[in-house]
Amino acid sequence: MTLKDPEAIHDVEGVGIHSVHRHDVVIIGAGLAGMRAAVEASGEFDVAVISKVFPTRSHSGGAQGGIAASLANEEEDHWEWHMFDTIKGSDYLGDQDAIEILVKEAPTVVREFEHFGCPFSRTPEGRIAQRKFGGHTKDFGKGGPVLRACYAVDRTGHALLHTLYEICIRNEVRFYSEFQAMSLIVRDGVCRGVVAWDIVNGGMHVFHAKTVMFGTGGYGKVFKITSNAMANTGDGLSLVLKAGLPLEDMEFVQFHPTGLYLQGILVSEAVRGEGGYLINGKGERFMEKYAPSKMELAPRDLVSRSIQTEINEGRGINGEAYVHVDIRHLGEEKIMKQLPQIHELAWKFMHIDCIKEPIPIQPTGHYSMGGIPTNIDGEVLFDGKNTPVKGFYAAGECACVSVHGGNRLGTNSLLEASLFGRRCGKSIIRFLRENRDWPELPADSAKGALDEVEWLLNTDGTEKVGEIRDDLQVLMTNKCGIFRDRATLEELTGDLKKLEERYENIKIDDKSEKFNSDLLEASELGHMIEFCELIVAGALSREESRGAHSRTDFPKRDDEKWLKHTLAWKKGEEIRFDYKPVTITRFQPQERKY
Amino acid sequence: MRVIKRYRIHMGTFAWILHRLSGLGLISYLLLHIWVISHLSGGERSFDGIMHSFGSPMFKLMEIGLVGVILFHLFNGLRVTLIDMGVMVEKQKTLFVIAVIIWLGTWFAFSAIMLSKMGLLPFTV
Amino acid sequence: MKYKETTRSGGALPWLFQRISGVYLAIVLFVHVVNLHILIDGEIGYAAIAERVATPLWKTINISFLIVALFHGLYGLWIVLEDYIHIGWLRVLIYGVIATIALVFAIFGTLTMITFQYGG
Amino acid sequence: MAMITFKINRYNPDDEKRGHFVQEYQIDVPKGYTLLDCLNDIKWKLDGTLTYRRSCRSGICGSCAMTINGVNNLACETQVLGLNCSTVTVEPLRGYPVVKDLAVSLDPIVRGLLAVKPYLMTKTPPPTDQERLQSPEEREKLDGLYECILCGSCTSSCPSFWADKEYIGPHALLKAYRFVADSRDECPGEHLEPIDDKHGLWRCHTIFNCVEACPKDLNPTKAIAELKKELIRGKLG
Ligand SMILES: Cc1cc2nc3c(=O)[nH]c(=O)nc-3n(C[C@H](O)[C@H](O)[C@H](O)COP(=O)(O)OP(=O)(O)OC[C@H]3O[C@@H](n4cnc5c(N)ncnc54)[C@H](O)[C@@H]3O)c2cc1C
Ligand code: HEM
Ligand code: SF4
Ligand code: F3S
Ligand code: FES
Repeated sequence: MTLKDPEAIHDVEGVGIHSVHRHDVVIIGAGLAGMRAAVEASGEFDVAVISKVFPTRSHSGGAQGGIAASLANEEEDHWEWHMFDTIKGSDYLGDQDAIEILVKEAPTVVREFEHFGCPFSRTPEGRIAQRKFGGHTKDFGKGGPVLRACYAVDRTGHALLHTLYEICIRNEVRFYSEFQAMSLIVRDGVCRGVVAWDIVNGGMHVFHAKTVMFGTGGYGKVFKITSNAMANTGDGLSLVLKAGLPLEDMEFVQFHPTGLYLQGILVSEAVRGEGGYLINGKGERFMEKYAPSKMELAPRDLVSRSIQTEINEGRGINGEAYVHVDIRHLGEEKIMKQLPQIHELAWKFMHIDCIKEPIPIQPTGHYSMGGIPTNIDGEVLFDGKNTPVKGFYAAGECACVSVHGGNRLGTNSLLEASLFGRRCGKSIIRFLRENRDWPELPADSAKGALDEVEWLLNTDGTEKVGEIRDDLQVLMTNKCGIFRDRATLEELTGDLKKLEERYENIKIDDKSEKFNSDLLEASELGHMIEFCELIVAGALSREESRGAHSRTDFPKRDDEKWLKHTLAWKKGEEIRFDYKPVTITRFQPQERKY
Repeated sequence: MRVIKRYRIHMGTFAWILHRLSGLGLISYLLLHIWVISHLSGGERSFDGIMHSFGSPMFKLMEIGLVGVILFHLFNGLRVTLIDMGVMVEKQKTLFVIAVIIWLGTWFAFSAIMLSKMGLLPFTV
Repeated sequence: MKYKETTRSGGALPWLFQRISGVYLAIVLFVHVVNLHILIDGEIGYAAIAERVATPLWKTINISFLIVALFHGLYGLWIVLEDYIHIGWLRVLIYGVIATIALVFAIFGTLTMITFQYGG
Repeated sequence: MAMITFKINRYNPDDEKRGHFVQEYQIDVPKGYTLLDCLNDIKWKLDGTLTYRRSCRSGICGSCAMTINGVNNLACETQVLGLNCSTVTVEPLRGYPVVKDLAVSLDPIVRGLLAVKPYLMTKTPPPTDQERLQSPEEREKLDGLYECILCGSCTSSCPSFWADKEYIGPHALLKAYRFVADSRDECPGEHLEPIDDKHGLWRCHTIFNCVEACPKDLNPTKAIAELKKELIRGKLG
């Protein structure tokens, strides 16, 4: 099989550029979003995918639970029900036009995955099997939980991701694996390409493109405790910021209630679903206080807040920052039959046998609802008036359409990444059919990225990257975590400034160009500090509690003032805000009660 | 760039190495054997002459070794063939242990008979 | 990246024949060893051997045994060498040598069996 | 908590002359620490030049496969105190060209993978607005195959691969069988044809190192046996 050869390399002035590549479509990110777009566009156009990790190592592969679609394979279900659940879950901040597309197209997207070869689990009739998931209900929230999450055992993300990679191989998509995007070339409202560093061999590569798409995933790594992969440093977001474009709703970050203590690795909701107890340092089932009827099965944000309250008030185990999830009473047989992967996880990652010992857990940074603002066709917007940047697209966790609003429901994000990735692909095709000319590539395209690498390799300070990052993560977790208030957020703003100054004074050990992960981690850290300032500023200005954004000084949702999306720009030191209205079509905001 | 070629030895590797060595041993012996047998055409004197030079007790003992090699290659060869047919692939270690037991068992029996024929055992089998 | 296109050399049938010949050898060789080392009493001499080698049934068995064993053993040798030798011309050379050995020994051995007449 | 010595096999491509060398680091390892945690500690606190791949740290992405005390495993799934020894040797995956320290070239893995046409191939168009049907029994045949995380541990441990760099490798053969075994795949021959080669299926000598090495407890040798049967059946009509 022949894959498309690298495009003819043409010269661009400037020092230090290894080579210039030309592709109709350049996609950054090989997760579900990026590769789904690549599959869509690759039939007709020359598509390249750049990823800093080998494609199948993208974090989408870590998802376990499932992908939502109202297939009604197992029982009655309707897209309208799915729509209601998603809107309610979003605490009414989700844009309902986008959500309608999400739930209506979901069955098509999931079945396409099946046609591509995804090994879904099956019902006895041979259809795609579906399971229950938090927040997905029957009959507009009036019925019980519905079987809506399509799954492949407990490796749904893995199965989907590998399937997409396989189809990309079939479609002869060109992969630039282990290339790290360092800057985005946008001039005069037109996107012209990206600049990326070849991780393995070293060297800066310029990718000249008619269209660029971002599917760069989340940024869980800004938190100390996170379920996210180490590659999830949100690079895409700061590249967009640096190109002078805004980010949307960055203050909304989801924390999952049960992550392994210190590791943050996800302990699935199934543990509580099967009847596990949450126990504090005093040996109490503390959920009695917070949700006497639903107990451990209350919604994610509420459980996370309860656990954090216990910890904050000194009732963690031995006063430490964790509580126990205890499943010993379920008995060995049930544990091994219903929760084998949990048993394996606790054993492999904590050396704990959960048949005999309780599992230490704490809430863990999980998902970013906000991101690069896009319209329903995946076009990136650059102001509050929905004006698109020419030739620039985004989808997946890095983007904000916004279907998740203030809080996302489980299994909706695999869906969102693939569905809007697919839509990106389709609108890229439409765009390329009409725009056959190459945008001009400015001669100094790579300057910013080259300067950054050169500075990092040569700077001779006293600070260590690992230490600054550690401080950043701890600060973000403690001061901009599950609970926020004015005083701590203001403190944090100052802290971040200090970190920024310390970052100016770093030194890295590794000075080589080849596989220099020291260099790349340093670059990632710089980017993280950059957009963290936006998260904090957003959280500070949004004076209400909505979805995952919980201000102790403003505990109520305030639709009058805050039923709107935040847009934030960063120019030098200055952060500028603008707002845009939430699109409401079918369901008027009501109080969110479960 | 150096590439390390080494891995913890376990039953599978062990079986493979022994099979390979025994196979190579056997083909060498086979070629020798054909040459020896070819002396049959030369008549009784020629054949017995060459057989005599292989007739010393040293060679007799080596013959016992040869039988061991043959039997190992034989039973492990059958094991490999079974695995190729998809039999006991998940239990390959058990299969190897079974092959080794049969191998050692038969070899022991053969050796006993051969030794007793040579009068090297205090009893006859 | 592109997988190096090799001319597909197959290899299924030799592989299969290696197993079949192995099983055939297992039977014949076992019988052979039992015969020679257990059933025959005393010295393995001309008389003892020649007597058996003379009958037509034994002739056929021995010749097939010879050819199958040669194939199995030499093809086995080729597999081993193919694993470790990657220099083109050397491979061709070795292949030639092995094929020649096979031919020479097969003819040599077969002639021994055919031409031999007990008491003649 | 225990003091553990890590003997790490290092290689810097910029310093060919020095070649491979072993460097020792000592750190305090608390209960629950995986080898990846320890490597991170070393990199972030002691020596930033230490290079290795990692991402998910939950055993699903396949980045962190390396040879630990002589055995291939995922660093993020290896409990250091569970190894019960005070010295831990860490080497890059064997059999692959080393790029730097513990990071090896992925080219051989990708090359083998691409060769088997690793995607579902069909002749009939899929039904519209509906999935292809597949019974739970047919689906069960894919268990033990689709879970492969492409970590490369298996091929790295295979003596046939050490000897023949063009050997396609157990990871690719497992992948080929994942499609041959799929009831929805209508062109099994397309996956079988490229492996019917002296550098393909027939180079496997049933050594079982691959099974020993797989951190996900998959059994490439079983897949290989099935493929052999499949191909022979095809040849004999
Ligand atoms: C533990 C866990 C479990 C989850 N379970 C579920 C679930 O059951 N259901 C569900 O719906 N959702 C789940 N999610 C959420 C979901 O997995 C993610 O939101 C989704 O997979 C994101 O996909 P993506 O394509 O946007 O990004 P990713 O899959 O994260 O891919 C990002 C890609 O961008 C690349 N990249 C990033 N930066 C750069 C750069 N600078 N240069 C080059 N490339 C770059 C990366 O290499 C990668 O290929 C889970 C998340 C976690 C953490
Ligand atoms: C007694 C019955 C025998 C059986 C069941 C048997 C079986 C096998 C099998 C299955 C293989 C293939 C191994 C592989 O490809 O991995 C093999 C290899 C081999 N056999 Fe035999 N064999 C027998 C006798 C012999 C004899 C008599 C000889 C010598 C003439 C011999 C020499 C070899 C050699 C050299 C190999 C190659 C070894 C390798 O590939 O590692 N075998 N045998
Ligand atoms: S089969 Fe196992 S060892 Fe081989 S690549 Fe797949 S997961 Fe890794
Ligand atoms: S180790 Fe290698 S030789 Fe075959 S059984 Fe596994 S692929
Ligand atoms: S880091 Fe992903 S498998 Fe270890």
